[in-house]
Amino acid sequence: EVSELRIPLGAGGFGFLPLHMMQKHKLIEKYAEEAGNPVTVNWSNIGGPAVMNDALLSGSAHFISAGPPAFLFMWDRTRSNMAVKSVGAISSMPMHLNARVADLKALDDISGGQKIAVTSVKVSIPSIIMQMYALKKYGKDQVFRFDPFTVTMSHPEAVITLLSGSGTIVAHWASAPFDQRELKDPAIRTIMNSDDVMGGSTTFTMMSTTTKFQTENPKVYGAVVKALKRAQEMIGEDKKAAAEVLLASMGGKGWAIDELVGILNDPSTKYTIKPENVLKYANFMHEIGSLKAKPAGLGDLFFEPKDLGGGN
Amino acid sequence: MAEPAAAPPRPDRIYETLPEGFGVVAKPLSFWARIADNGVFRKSVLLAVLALIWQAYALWLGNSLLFPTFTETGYAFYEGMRSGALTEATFHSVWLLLKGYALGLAFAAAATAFAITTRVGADLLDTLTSMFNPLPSIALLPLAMIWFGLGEGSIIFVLVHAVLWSVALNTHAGFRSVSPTWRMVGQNYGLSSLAYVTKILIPGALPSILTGLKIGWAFAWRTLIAAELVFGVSSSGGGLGWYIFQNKNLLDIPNVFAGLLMVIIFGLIVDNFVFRVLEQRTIRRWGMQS
Amino acid sequence: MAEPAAAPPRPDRIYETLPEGFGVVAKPLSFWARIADNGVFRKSVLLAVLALIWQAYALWLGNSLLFPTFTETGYAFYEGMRSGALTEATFHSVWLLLKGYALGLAFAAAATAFAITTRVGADLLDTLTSMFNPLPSIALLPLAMIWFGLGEGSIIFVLVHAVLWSVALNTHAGFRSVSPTWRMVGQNYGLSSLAYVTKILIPGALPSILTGLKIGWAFAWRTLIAAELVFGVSSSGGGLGWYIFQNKNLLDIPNVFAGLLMVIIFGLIVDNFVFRVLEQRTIRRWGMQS
Amino acid sequence: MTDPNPKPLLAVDGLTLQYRTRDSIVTATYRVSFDVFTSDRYVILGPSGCGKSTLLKAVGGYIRPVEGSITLAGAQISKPGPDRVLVFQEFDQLLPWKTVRENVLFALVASGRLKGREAAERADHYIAKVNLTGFADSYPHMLSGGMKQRVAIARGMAMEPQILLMDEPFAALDALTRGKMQEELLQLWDETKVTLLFVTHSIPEAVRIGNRILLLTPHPGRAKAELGSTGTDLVGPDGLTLSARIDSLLFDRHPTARSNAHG
Amino acid sequence: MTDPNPKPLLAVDGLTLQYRTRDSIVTATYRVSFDVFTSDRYVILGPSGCGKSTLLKAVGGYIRPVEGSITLAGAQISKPGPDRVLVFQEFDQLLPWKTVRENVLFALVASGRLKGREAAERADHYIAKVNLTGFADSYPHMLSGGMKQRVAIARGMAMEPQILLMDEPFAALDALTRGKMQEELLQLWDETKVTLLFVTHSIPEAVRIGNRILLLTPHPGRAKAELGSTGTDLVGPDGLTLSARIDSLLFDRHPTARSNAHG
Ligand SMILES: Nc1ncnc2c1ncn2[C@@H]1O[C@H](COP(=O)(O)OP(=O)(O)OP(=O)(O)O)[C@@H](O)[C@H]1O
Ligand SMILES: Nc1ncnc2c1ncn2[C@@H]1O[C@H](COP(=O)(O)OP(=O)(O)OP(=O)(O)O)[C@@H](O)[C@H]1O
Ligand SMILES: [Mg+2]
Ligand SMILES: [Mg+2]
Repeated sequence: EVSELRIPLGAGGFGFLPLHMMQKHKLIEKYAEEAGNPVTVNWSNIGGPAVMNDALLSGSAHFISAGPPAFLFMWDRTRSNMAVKSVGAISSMPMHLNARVADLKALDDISGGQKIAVTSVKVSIPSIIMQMYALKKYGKDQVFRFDPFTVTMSHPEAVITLLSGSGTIVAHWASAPFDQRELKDPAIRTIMNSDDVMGGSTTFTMMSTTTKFQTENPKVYGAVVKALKRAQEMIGEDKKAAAEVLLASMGGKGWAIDELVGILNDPSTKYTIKPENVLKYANFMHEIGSLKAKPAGLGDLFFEPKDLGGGN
Repeated sequence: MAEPAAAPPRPDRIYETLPEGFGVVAKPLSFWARIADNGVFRKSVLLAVLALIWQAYALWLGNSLLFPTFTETGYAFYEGMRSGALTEATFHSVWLLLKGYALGLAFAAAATAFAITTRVGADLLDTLTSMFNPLPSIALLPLAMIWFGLGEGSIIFVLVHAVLWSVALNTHAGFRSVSPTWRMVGQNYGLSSLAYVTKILIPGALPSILTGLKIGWAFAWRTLIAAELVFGVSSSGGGLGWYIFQNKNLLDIPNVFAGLLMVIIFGLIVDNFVFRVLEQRTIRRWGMQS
Repeated sequence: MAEPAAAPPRPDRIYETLPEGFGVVAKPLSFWARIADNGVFRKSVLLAVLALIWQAYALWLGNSLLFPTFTETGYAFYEGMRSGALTEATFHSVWLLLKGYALGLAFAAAATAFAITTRVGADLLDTLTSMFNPLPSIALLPLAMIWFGLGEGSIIFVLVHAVLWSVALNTHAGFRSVSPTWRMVGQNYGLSSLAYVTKILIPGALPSILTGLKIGWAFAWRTLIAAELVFGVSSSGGGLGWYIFQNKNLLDIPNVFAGLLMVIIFGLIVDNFVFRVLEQRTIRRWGMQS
Repeated sequence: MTDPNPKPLLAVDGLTLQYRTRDSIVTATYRVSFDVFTSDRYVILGPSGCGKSTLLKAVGGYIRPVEGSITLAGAQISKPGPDRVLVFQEFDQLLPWKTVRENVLFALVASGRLKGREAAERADHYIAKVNLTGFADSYPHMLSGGMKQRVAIARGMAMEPQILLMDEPFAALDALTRGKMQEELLQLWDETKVTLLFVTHSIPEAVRIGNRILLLTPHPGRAKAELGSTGTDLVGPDGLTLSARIDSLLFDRHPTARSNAHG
Repeated sequence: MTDPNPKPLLAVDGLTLQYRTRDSIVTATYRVSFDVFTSDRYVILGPSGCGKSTLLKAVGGYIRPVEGSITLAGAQISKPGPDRVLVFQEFDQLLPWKTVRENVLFALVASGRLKGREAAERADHYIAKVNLTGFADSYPHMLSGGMKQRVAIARGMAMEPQILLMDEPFAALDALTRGKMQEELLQLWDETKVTLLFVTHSIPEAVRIGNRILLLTPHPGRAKAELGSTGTDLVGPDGLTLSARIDSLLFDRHPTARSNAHG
């Protein structure tokens, strides 16, 4: 089994807080030692999801973290070779569509040259959410109705553009804490919530690795699962301490600790290994043709769904 | 060597009948020598070898999600062309590229003309180049947003940034290396500043300028691909950068490489059919470059 | 003009006593002329003016989230230096940069030496340059991952890609423009290939090479800033790219600009203290550039 | 002839020229004064490195005097201009991106002398005079050293400027070509009475071309003598030929000791 | 003298040289043959553009013959080498990044002739011979045209090669300097008996320098005559001086009609 584990930290923010907890409290090291296979963990900061994929595929990283759509693409494309599956969910939380223009009261009002900022057109969580929404409301041939109104932008870029009120960006699908930052501006309102479309709390980030790694390194794999669970518990146990870890991971400034604790206390922010609505994503993406395969059940997507306490 | 001996005395000789008929035929070259002399042939062989290496390495690697084989890429390329998606994206990009490149050149021309005619201009160009050339495009983002908003305007702005400095740097350095004699000749005819620049400095500095144009062109491509992502790619359609990123997100790697292959092919075409022809018509013909 | 008249007859003149004492003193220059002659002074004024423009525009814009004022940036810069965060990030980046740059130069040197000595080499360099120079770094991602994994190795790989082609292109073009007479002189002494390149071609092409070095340096910076985001940095701390990225995430825009200011300052320092000195010691001194 | 006290066309007065390099100052000429009148064929003669080219470049307006002044028709010379056309000593004075004909044409057109057919005719006329008609469409890098110089001569002559400045124009030419060029130049002068300022290092050439000859001392160049010449090497009142006098003045050696060394 | 039938050091046989450009082929020399023996001072004389420089470059190994062969000491010449040092006609033959002394030193050291103190001494010796000691630390761009050529001459002489190829080396020099350089060259020959292949366009120089003189026709260059010379312009059996004979041969004019045109 490996003695050095390489895990990229992901895009940062609330969705990846358990990873920072694992790093801070050396949880993986601890459980691996207990399992009789001590490891050192090399955490690295990485910017984009594309690199994350390449890192996993090339063996430069052992575990990666991403949102359900990105994971599902990976799962679908690697079924016949590397068989990437998920370890478990990292977090569940909604994304909010924040709009600046007064006459934009619902997503349906968007028109003309107006644009919505998303982290990645067509394949990000908000894009899929809007496709689902369009399917439900306008029918199958209108699935991609809102895609032409989207534009790729990183969260901070989108926040700045929206707050400056310049340009054609009229709305932004934001996650915490960018969501909260935007709402401080009285001109900006939330007009849509991803959980509403999904019909309940939905997984926001999840961790995955290759089948090869999982079978070859059972002890390490087990330690990672345990560490993930423990990190999620620890966040629940002491939100203030968790908020401090989060703040430190973000450079130690920019947000007040109470603000962060407030977000952690929000019931829609959940840290659980249990997948929520992942199958729904998968089925939808298969239906519209984005995925070639349709997972038969959680067992297809996750290594050991039993360990995760079920989910859907 | 033989001992140095005085040269032998010889009688004077006068050749009364001179040889005639200067049209000496060139020594015929062997078939292989002629083939090897053919640049197109040599480069084709090279390209074939490179493609083979690619194919062999990709096969050996066996990870087509990371690095597809040449044939997979070729097939994706063919499909992309057939469906028109790749062609369309390419047209979109090339069009943008040309606009940005042309604008960048115009600015570079203005900047160097200004630099060469006034001392303040030279200082300014020097300073601006050393300040802005190292700046990543991300630094321009806010200004681009303010001035041009999302989309084409901003991309062209970044393209200008990519082209301007390297072309200006090469051109200005080229100007300063123009032979003093040519300068003096030019000044002798009382040329206007503009005529002096276009008739003396530009041709005199052409080897450097062409290098700058090549580098500028290459950097415009690089920047374009990246900028299409940074500056908000709307899903309504985009250029090659968008094509590449979209397919990367969808993990459709052969298509990603097909997009990159397109960039490579364009590089080869422009280099061999535009820049090379330019070089042969100018600096080679003039004996300014061997 | 007066009517052309034959020149008047004049008596012969013989100057028996020649003027002596050649140490003619230069005409004294006015204070302002001397000040204006001082490059450092002129550039300082320019920089001050640029800073003023920045300040004025930012104030007028009044959107410090998008474009902070010079003073805000200056303060953030000062704070970053004081706390050490900016200094540390800069050191980290510069160190990486130097490694990548040095390696890129080494490869460029090898490539051009190969290109200049063999015809296959020239073809190969031409072809590779026109193929790879326009390729964005993202194209290298998979190979970088396979060969170097996450972190420094990959960043250096991308830096080499940024430096190599522009330096090689300029150097090779410079070599080909070296005066045929100098080449013949060099060949006359039966120099080895290596000596021929180092003793004749490199000094002869130095104006072009220096331009290539400048462009390569600038692109290395640009690339580094972007690559640190893409290829990640070890969690123990990153370079300037990371600094900028993180502050952007925190919407701490003055710090973002402080990072960029650092890039600019470095550009100015390297240009004025490294490249300029190099130029003055070489091509200026040799009369190869005015 | 008619004017008893004419004004010089070109007046050089106490001219000191220097090159400033980072480490040193090189004085090229020191306090040189002379006057060139309209239609003079004024020759400057001096040993290698004495500052002849520098002097000519100063008259051309390329080099600023450190001391003294140069006035052309009463006006201070401050910058190069097409009223003073220079034929340089350097072989690279042709623009490599122009053919022989284009080089000559360019000079005529760029300076506004002539244009269109007239310019083309004049260019061809002078190219024929220097015997290069067959090479009119060649680029300079395809010419021999002497041929390049001949093109430059054709270019200078074609300009028919107020004053033609020539810096050792015939140095690279063989005896026959040289003789022919000298004849052409004198014939041009006969036709146009152009004022010539001619630098050479050859005494016979100076005697043949010049009506006035300025002798410069070795480095730094100072005026040593100014002599008249009739174009033939006549024996003067002191029983010496002009060239022998020049030789003795230039090289400070006894006239009889003069060897036949110069080729 | 001792060997009744010696082998030539340099044998040029039926040499045709051409330049190929994109549009045309220029024949520079056509079927030229001649032999240079060890310690010859062999002069090539011909009008401007007749192919003298091209011929010399071919002997230098820079240009491939289209027809014919060049052998040095029995071996075909295929590439440049330090056994044949060339003094070029061009003014830019000095390496601008080296001072005068460094230029001479570099030639000695790079070719493996000498190194260290010996090389420095030899360099200084020859720089003194061309009267440039005061400029030993100047860069070439700070020299006049004639001074540059003198440095190149010093460099060529310092190399003391098997055969020294000189292309109009003295063309840019004034009479005095030229005479001095000629004397130095002859003195060097007296000391070292170096084989010289010398291109010039000056008949008196050819007569003075050469022991054999090859006359070339105008473009394209063909061998017209090969004459011996004793260094003085003696009157031959036909009642003509050598230079008058050369003149009439070269220019196909009647000997008595010879003008004194060449300067
Ligand atoms: N690079 C070249 N390309 C094409 N033709 C050339 C080239 N160099 C020289 N020629 C031609 O070759 C012929 C001989 O040139 P070469 O330089 O040998 O003459 P030369 O005898 O040295 O003349 P000069 O005394 O003027 O130096 C000329 O007609 C010239 O036009
Ligand atoms: N660019 C320069 N920088 C410094 N010194 C120079 C420069 N050009 C010429 N000189 C010096 O000025 C003096 C005169 O040079 P100039 O070229 O005028 O001589 P010249 O009389 O034309 O000689 P020649 O007959 O050899 O051409 C020389 O001593 C030379 O070293
Ligand atoms: Mg001169
Ligand atoms: Mg020649």
